[in-house]
Amino acid sequence: MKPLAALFLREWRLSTRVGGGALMGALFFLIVVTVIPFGVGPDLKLLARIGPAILWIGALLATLLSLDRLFQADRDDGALDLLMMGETPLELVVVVKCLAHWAATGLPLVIAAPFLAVFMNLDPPAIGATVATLLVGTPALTFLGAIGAALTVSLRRGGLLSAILILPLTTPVLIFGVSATTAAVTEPTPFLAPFLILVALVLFSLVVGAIAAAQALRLSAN
Amino acid sequence: MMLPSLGPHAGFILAAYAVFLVAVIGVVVWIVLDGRQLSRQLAELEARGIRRRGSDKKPDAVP
Amino acid sequence: MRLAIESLSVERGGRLVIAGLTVAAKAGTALVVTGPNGAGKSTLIRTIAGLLPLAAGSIRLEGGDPELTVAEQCHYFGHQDGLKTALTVKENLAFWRDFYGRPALSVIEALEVVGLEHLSELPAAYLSAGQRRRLSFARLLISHRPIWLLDEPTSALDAGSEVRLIDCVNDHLVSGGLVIAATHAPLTFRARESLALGHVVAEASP
Amino acid sequence: MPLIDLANPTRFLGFVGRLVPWLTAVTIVLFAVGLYGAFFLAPDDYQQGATVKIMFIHVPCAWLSMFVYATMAASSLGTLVWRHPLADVSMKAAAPIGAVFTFVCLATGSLWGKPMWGTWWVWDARLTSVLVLFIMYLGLIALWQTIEDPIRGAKAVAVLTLVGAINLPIIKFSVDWWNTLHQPAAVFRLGGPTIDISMLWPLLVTALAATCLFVTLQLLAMKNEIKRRRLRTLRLIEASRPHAVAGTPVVGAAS
Repeated sequence: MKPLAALFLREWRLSTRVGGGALMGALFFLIVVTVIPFGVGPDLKLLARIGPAILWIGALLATLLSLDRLFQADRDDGALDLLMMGETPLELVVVVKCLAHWAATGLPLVIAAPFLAVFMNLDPPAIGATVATLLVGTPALTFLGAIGAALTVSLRRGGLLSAILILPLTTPVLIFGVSATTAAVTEPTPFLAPFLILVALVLFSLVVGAIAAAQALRLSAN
Repeated sequence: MMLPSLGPHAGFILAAYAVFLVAVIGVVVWIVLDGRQLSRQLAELEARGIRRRGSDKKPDAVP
Repeated sequence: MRLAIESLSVERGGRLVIAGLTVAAKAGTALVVTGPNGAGKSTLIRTIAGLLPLAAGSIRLEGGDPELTVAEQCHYFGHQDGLKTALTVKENLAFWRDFYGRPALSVIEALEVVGLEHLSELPAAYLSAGQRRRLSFARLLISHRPIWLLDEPTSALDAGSEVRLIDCVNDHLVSGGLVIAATHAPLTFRARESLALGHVVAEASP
Repeated sequence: MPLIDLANPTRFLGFVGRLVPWLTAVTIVLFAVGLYGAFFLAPDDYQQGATVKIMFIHVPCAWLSMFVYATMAASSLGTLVWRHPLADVSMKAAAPIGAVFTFVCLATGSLWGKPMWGTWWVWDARLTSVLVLFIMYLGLIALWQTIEDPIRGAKAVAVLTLVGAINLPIIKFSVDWWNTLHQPAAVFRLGGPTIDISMLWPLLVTALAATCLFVTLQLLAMKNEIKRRRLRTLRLIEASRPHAVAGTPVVGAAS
C-alpha cells in the first residue's frame, strides 16, 4: 500500500475505533443547533430565517473544537517525530490527516445537517442548499483548523486557543457558505456565484493550510 | 371484521410503524451479530489454551 | 558510508547544549555516545534525525543516497514508542512498513525476531512496557534505512530482549549499516567507538 | 432467586439463556393483542381521524425512553452505592437501547405532528424535552466510548447518569414553561385525561409489550457486555503469558 493510503487508513481506523471521537463533532453540532431555539424561542418563521446561519456556525464550531487531537495525539506518543522522518513530504502528511479527519468528523456533520434543518423548520430547497454548501465548505474549515492545531500542538491545553486563532480565518468561508444558502432560497440572487467562491476558498485553504501547518509542526519540534 | 380504513393520512401511520419496526429489527440484528462475533473471538482465545483463573470452579465477580 | 559531523552546535531551550562538535561515524561500527544527563546525548541524536534545527556546523552522510536527506535515511528509536493503543500489534507495524517504504523484513518476520508474533492480533493497549519497546524496535527491521539512531535502547527491556537487540544491531553493522547509540548501559556491540559528551570540547576518543 | 445470587455472571448468563425465549414469546403475544386492539377495536379519534393510531407506538416509546433512563439511574446507584458487579453492565447495555427508543419516539412524534400541525417538527413541550433526553443518551454513549477500562470508567458514567436523572424533572418543567411562554395557546392537547376505555387498554397492552421488548433486548445486550469483558480479560492474560523461547534473530536483519 502506498504511504499516503496507509496513513489515511490508519487515521480512519484511529478515529472510528472506540475512543476515537469520530461522532463527537456530529453530537456537538446536534447540541449547538438544539440549544438555539431555547434561547431564540420556538417561532418557526424566525428559525427558518436564521436556520442556515445556525447550521453553518454549528458546523464551524464543531469542526474547530474537534481538531485539537489532530496532531496532539501523535505528538504525545512520539508518532509525529516518526512521521516527520518519512520520505513523504510533511505537507502531504498534513493534507491526508486533514482529509481523514474530515471524513470521520466533517462528513457526519453534513449527514446530520438535513435532520437538524428540520428542527430549524427549513423547507427542502433551503435544506438542499445548506447541505451542498456544508459538503463543499467543511473541508476548508478542517484545513484552516489544522494550522491552529499545528501551532498549538506543543501546548497542554491548546484546543480552545487553536479555535480562537483560526476563527477569524474561517469568516470568509462562513460568509460565502451562508450567502450561497440564502441565495438559493431567495429567487433573484444567483446561487452559483457565492458557491464557486466558496469552492475557490476551499482550494486556497487546502494549500495554505498544508504549508502553514507543516511549517508550524517543524518549528514546534523540540 | 372490517379492515381498518386508515383515512387520508395512511402514509404517515404506516411510516411511523415502519420506523418502529426498522429500529427494533436493527437493534436485534446488531445485538445478535455483536454476540456472535464476541463468542467467536472468545472461542478463538480459549482454543489457544488461555483460561480465566478458575473460570469453572469458584464463581468469580465480573473480571 | 560515513556520517561526518563538523563543528556542530545545537541550541535547546536557549542553552547551547552542543558546541563545536566534530565527529565521524563509519559504517560497520557503532558510535556509542555517553555522558551525564543533560550532556546533549538525546539532543545530538534528535539533531541527526532532523527533528532539531542546527545552530551551526553540518551533518553529512558520505556514500548515502544523494536524493534523500540524512533524516530520511535514519531510523529513530527513542524513549517514546510511537505506537497507537487502538491499533493491533500487526496494524501498527504494517503501517510503518507501508509509510516508510523500502521494505526489509515482513511484519510477521519482524515480530518473530522480537518475540511478539503470538500477539499480532492483540490491540497494542494490552502490551506491557517491555513488549511495547520490542514492538517499537521491530519498526527498525521492517524497512531499509542505513543509520540507526538509538536513544537508551535497552531501557525497559529484560535480559533476553537485550541480547536479541544487540544481535540485531550487530547484524545491521555486519550488513554495512551505521549505528549511533546514546546509552549508560555497557552494550557489547561487535565494533564500537565511544564519544563522551559533557566536556567543553568533545573529541572522538578511539 | 435473590438478586445478589445473579451477581455471578456465569449464573446470570445461564438465567438469561433460559428466560429470553419465554420473554420473546410474551412480547410477541402482547404486541399482537395490543395492535389488534389498536387497529381493529379502537375507534378513530373524532378530530384526528386514523392518525391517532400512531399514538399506540409513540406513547409506549415515550414511556420507554423515560423507563430506560430510570433503569440506568437505578443501575448507577447499584454501581456507586451497592457495588453490584452487574450494575454497570446493565447501565452500559441500556444506553444504546434507550437512545433507539427515544429516537423512534421523536420520529413517530414528528410523523404524527406533520398531518396535524403541518410541519415535521414543532417545538412542543413534550417533544422538546424528549429531544433533550435523546441528547443525554447520546452523551452517555459517547462517554462510554472514551473509556478504556470498563470497571474504572463505570463510576464516571454512573455519576453523569445520576446527575442527569436529577435534572430531568427540572428540564421537563423549564421546557413546559418555555413552551407556554412562546407557544400560541391553541396546541392540540394530545390524549386528553379522559381517554376512551376502548383506546386505553390497547395502549396499556402495547406499552407493556414495549417494556417486555426492552427487557429482552437489555438482557441480551448485558450478555454481550459480559462476553466483551471476558474477552478483555483473556487478552490481558494472553499478553502477560510468558512467551515460548524467543526466536533466534534472522541473519541479515537489515541489509
